[in-house]
Amino acid sequence: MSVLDDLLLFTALASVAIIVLRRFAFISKFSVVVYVLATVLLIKMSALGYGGEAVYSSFTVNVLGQVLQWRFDALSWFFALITLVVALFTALFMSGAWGDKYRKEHSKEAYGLLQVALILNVLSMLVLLASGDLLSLFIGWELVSWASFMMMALNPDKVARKAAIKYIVYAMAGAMAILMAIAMTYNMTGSLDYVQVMQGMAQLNNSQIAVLVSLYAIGFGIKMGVIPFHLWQATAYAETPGAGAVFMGAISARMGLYALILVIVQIIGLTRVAAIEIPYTFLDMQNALAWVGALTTIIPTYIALKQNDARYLLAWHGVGQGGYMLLGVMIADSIGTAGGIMHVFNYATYQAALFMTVTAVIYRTGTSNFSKLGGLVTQMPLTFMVMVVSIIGLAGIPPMNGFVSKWLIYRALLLDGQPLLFVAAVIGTLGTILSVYKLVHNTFLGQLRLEHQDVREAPLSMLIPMLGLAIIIFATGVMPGVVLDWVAAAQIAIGIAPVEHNLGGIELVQGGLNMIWVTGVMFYGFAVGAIIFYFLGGKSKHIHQYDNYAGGHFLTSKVRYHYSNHFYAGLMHLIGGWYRNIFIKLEYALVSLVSFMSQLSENFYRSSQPAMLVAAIVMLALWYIMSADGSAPVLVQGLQGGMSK
Amino acid sequence: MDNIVLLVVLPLLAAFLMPVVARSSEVVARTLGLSVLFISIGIILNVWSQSGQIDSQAVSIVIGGFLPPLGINFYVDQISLFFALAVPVMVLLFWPWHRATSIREYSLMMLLTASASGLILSGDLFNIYVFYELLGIASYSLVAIQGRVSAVAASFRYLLMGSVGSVMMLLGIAIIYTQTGTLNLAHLSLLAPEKLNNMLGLASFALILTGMGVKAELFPVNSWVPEVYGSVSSNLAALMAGLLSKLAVIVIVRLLILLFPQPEALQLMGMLGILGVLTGELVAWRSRDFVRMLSFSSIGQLGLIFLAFSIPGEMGMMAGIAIALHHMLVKPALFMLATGWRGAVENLSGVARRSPFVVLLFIVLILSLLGIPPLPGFWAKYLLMVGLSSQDGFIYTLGMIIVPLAMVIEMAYLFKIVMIMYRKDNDEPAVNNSNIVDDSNIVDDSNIKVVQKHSKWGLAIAASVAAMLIAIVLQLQPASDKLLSLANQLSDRNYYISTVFPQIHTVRMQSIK
Amino acid sequence: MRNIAGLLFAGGLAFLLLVLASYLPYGQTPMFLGDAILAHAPGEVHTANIVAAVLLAYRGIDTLGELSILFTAAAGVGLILGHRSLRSDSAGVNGAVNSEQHSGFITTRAVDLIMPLLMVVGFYIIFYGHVTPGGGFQGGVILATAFFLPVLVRPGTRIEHGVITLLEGLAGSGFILVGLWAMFYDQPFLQPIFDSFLGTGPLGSLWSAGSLPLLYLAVGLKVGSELAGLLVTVSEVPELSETNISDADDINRK
Amino acid sequence: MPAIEVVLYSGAIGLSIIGLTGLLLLNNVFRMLLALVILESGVNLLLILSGFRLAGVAPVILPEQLSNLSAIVMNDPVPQALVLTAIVIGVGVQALGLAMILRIKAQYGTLNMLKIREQLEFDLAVQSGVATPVSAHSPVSLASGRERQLSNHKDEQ
Repeated sequence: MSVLDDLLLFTALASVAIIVLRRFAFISKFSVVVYVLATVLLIKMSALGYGGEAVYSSFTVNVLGQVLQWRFDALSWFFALITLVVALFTALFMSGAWGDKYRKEHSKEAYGLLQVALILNVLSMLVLLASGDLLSLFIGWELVSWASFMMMALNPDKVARKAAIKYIVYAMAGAMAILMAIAMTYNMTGSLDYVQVMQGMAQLNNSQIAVLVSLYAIGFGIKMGVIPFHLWQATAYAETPGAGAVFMGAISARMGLYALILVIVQIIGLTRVAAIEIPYTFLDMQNALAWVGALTTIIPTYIALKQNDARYLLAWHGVGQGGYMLLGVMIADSIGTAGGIMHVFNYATYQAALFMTVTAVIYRTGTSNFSKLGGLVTQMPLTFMVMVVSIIGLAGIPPMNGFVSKWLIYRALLLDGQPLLFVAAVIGTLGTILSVYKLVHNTFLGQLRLEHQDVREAPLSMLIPMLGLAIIIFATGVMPGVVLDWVAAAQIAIGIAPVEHNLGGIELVQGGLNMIWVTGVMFYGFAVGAIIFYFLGGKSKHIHQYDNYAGGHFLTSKVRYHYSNHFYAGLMHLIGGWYRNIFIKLEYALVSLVSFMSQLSENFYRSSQPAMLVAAIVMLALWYIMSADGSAPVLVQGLQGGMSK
Repeated sequence: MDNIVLLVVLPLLAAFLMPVVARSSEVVARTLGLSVLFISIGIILNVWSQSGQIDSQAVSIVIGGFLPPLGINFYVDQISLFFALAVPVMVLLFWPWHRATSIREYSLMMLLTASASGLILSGDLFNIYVFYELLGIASYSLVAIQGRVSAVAASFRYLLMGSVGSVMMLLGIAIIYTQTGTLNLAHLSLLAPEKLNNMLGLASFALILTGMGVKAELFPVNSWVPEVYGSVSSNLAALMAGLLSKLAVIVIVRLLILLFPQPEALQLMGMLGILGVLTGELVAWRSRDFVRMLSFSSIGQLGLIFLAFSIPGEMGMMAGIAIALHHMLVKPALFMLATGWRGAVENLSGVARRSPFVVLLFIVLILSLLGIPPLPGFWAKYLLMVGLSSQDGFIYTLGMIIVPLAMVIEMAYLFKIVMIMYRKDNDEPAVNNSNIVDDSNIVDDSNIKVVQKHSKWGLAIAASVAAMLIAIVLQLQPASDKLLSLANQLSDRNYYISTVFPQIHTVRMQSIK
Repeated sequence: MRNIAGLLFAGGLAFLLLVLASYLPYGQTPMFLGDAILAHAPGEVHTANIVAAVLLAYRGIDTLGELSILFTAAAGVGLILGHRSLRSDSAGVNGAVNSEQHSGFITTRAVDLIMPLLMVVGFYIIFYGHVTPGGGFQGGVILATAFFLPVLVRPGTRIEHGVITLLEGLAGSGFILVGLWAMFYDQPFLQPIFDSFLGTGPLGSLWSAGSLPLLYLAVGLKVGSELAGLLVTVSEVPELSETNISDADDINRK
Repeated sequence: MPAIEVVLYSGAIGLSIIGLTGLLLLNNVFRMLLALVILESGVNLLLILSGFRLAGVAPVILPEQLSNLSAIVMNDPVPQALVLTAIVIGVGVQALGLAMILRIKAQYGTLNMLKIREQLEFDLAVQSGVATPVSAHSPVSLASGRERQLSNHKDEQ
């Protein structure tokens, strides 16, 4: 029994226990304990994070000539760590006041099912991360898909249901692409074991690799929600019940990235991918994927800008941030890959924190609609603080951790000589900054609405995980080396030179980064500013929230200083709505096509004369067969025309 | 071993005697049929336990004391024994308890049993035709007596299609007979490379495929499926979709392996299979009625089976058997669930709240049907995909694209139902579908009968199927070994020939040649 | 549209089938099975009519299958036509009308006279099935005709189905029981039995061919009773509405 | 003897094609059943032709032939047995079809295949409680069919 066995077995047993005990009140505490223990088991494997040998599970299944096996390497360990930490914080978050309220509003059963969905998600993700060959990868992949579907389907609203259906259709399409790719891989390389497939890949020609890469990229890309498969994700995640959205938003889609790194970077190898030229373009396949990443950073981010609901805004951001990771990984040098992988960790922390703050706001006010919020900073200062820390991270501004990973990606783009991609990434970041401001402004700033006068700070049980995450965001921002250790180990595991780093940041000949220093300078700057301000006699004056003017008019209690509609009207006018509709229309066209085909087929099955079909098929089959035969008379040969093989 | 023949004979005897016995005692007549089914099961289990070698060794049973090819023989190998066991078991499971209209209906069920067993066991081409026709007529009759006149109309259309098909099959048999002068499958197989490996042989395959295809729900000759399944009781639909179609498929495959070695034959079947998958799933996506949806999904699944069997080599054979057996388990269970859910899917709104366990069962079944790992359906699909990708031809590449597409469509409509089931009661009005042309077509609510109660028996069947699926997951390794040996035995021509004509008979064989 | 498609398919099929037929050998087909049976049958089953040998001995289970098909069809017809919707109005109206539709004196008497003769002919053909061209099927059809003729000349006559049911059931099981009898002696099912009691006469005599005549008797009775049952069942269906059957073919063919 | 060969084969195939064409073009179900009979007899003719042997005689051994059996050329008895079986099978199918036609005529009041199909679709839709599929044919027939359907329902209950 290896530690991996312990971990998987423990999680599986815990799932069973939670399924059985889901209706009891103590389930929320129980699940927290479960995640703590699981994290402890994971930490027992922490040697992996510092370059240790892969841990194999002693459990294998022998089926259809395949040996299914499970193992953890540094990359899996890194992702598993994020998963378990996020799950732990989520469980903590939902164990207290939020859970009580959810239980009261819905039912004990509904809350229990949320816990079940959470543990099943964690379990399936661990199984996926532990996969040791392509078949077990696929099994884990499908388990993750269905666990996510279960989580999404827990919200009985119509919008949520539709989103869940849409998700699972997309996910199935992706899974089928992966299954096709796996079947082809098996026939091309004769095995599904990672090592043997890796060796087999060397013998394949470029067109085979191109087909495989496209299929894998489509399959994994759908889960990540990259362009053009981004339409399902935001609604689905946003409509997941509160705490569920925290977990899903933070980590679920990143499983796509894990599989992508594993298969395309580690097994196929980016050098092979880069060798494939896409005809009629200047791009090779690696660049094309990088561009997909870049577009994914831009388009969903600007869609996020248009959202009028905090949950949707965050969820759209989640899609966009996935683009950075793909972009980073696709740069393929040690800095870019490190940026991409590290961004997973950073993103998970601040996205979880942001969803928690939004959930806390919903908990207190009952809405996440921007038009009905505003000015909550006086009522919920700590939540506000957490949100500010998180959006600084999200926007990639020092000293939070988001800055480090984005800096790595930018740096890699510049060093790699990709100015266009760099510009694209910057445009994406710009959109991020604009939209996170919209988030914080419309939720916490401005004037408080009358109905929110007696809103209080979020309860302690919700604040603790939020603050904990905020501390992590800041700490890993100041000392990125902690995370970079794990990232470097993961890089070694996937066969890329590890990034050179120290506790404070990156060591680079062309100019490194030391966050301790940066932070020091920043705080020094703040201190200087404050000193100057107070020294020169600057006085702050406390002004009541309602005490402000707009356009020379005093704002009455009826007209609040708050405008969430047409928030960035000018910008919106500039970019217009053109980009979004393309994809929606594309999706619609696809559905219409299926519908049309289906109607055609249905008419076929309504033939009035049953024998007609028999006659038709006999004639066509005989024709096909006789035209294929060389000895048939000339007339039959002549008939074959379009039926030629 | 010889009493395998009783599997065919005893049900026939019971069928003949039941109306006679019923004149004096109805009860005895009813028990007669059931007891024969139990005896059949007993015989097979006895054979299985007695001769452990059946796992490795097939047996040819001579009827009438005339050695093949002169006489007719039954060929018993693993797969035919398995199906011969499945026949009485499934007939027993889907016995029409609830509608005791007439003793003759039970008689028809017994005839169905006999013909199904005969079809799978028979080793003679014309004998197969006879049993196929018996199966056909028994099923036309059973469909037609389901009460409403719509069942009669559906059955008549089925009869037209089926009998034109079987005439075509007879034509095919006639062509084969003119070419070879024999009817025994093993003997034909011996002669096939020499005599049937030409255009005439292929033409007869096309004719036989069309004829058998009617019952096997092959693509263009399956337009009876939605009409018939829609108008019969779920029990019968389960039996037909689950068992009878598979029997026809297995017979087609056996003929294909033994008589028609040409690649064109495989391609023809594969092409029709692909079209079946595509159209079946597409129409199912559109249908608003649960049973109709299941019928079209059944067409799609049968298309998959044909496609799988059209892949040359071991992988295709395994995939075909796996999908066929899996569908044989799952589809009847789904039809059993449909007993409670007849009617428009919109009416299922909120079912999950009333019967959560049943809906959970439904989800497990459809997950397996869709091929979600680690349920057994996945392994079948995986084999199919690997088999498809191992071949080069245009048809296999097309199949590679169509099959995943069809799976996505199937997922979409099945989970649309699940979501409707989990909807809150009456939280929105039933969606008017766009097909409604004018008011005259809108159906009165008074006619809509949605029985929201499942029979306990049907639920028990569905639950045991689900349990079986999970048991297979837990026993993957032995199951895959068994599948491999089944596939090997089914695809081995020479083994078939040497079983029917062991060394002792060669002397006589020479004299015939 | 449908007509065009139909003509197209039928025409195409005609052409293709003719091409296929041009490949078929005529008059010199390989006869592995036929030759072997011709050579072995006189010695093995002692029938002068070798078709009977094929039907009852070599391919006995085929014959059993076809008997079952007839039985199935009869059962199906009985059940379909036994439906309430066809029965409800038949009793009252029919009886009154039909008594007047009686056929004439000559026909009725002629049929009464012919019927026993037909019976005799039928049984003759059955009993000599293994010796002469003929047999259970042909004889059975004649028996059915003999049975049905009285019904034809006296429409509306109610026939008691019980006799037919009994006969078809017993004849069918008789066939099977003869087959099972062989299994008692550890022989395969349907093995012809040559026993001191059963036909040991020389080839071509009535008392030859072992248990095969028994089988043929069962076949004849079965076919006769099934066909008679079918005919009687159909004849009992009340007259349908006044519209002539061909009137319904008035679909607008444009 | 090429001439007779052509006549026999084209006769057999022509008979089947006449039957098939009838099946495809006719709308009257009773006539369709008759067409099926013709189709079957055409194929039966083809099947029995496969057992014909030039200068062959019927496979019945006459007492005077017993002495020199091997000298006689006989036709193949097997196809004859097969055709006998096939004919009986055909009779079964036809009887069943006829019974169905009678029942359909009694309750749908029509023998027209198109109307029967329409009515069937309508019935299936009514049973399952969904709207009928769009019909290419006039809604009038549907409406009248519906009335009939409802009256039938009353009968059956």
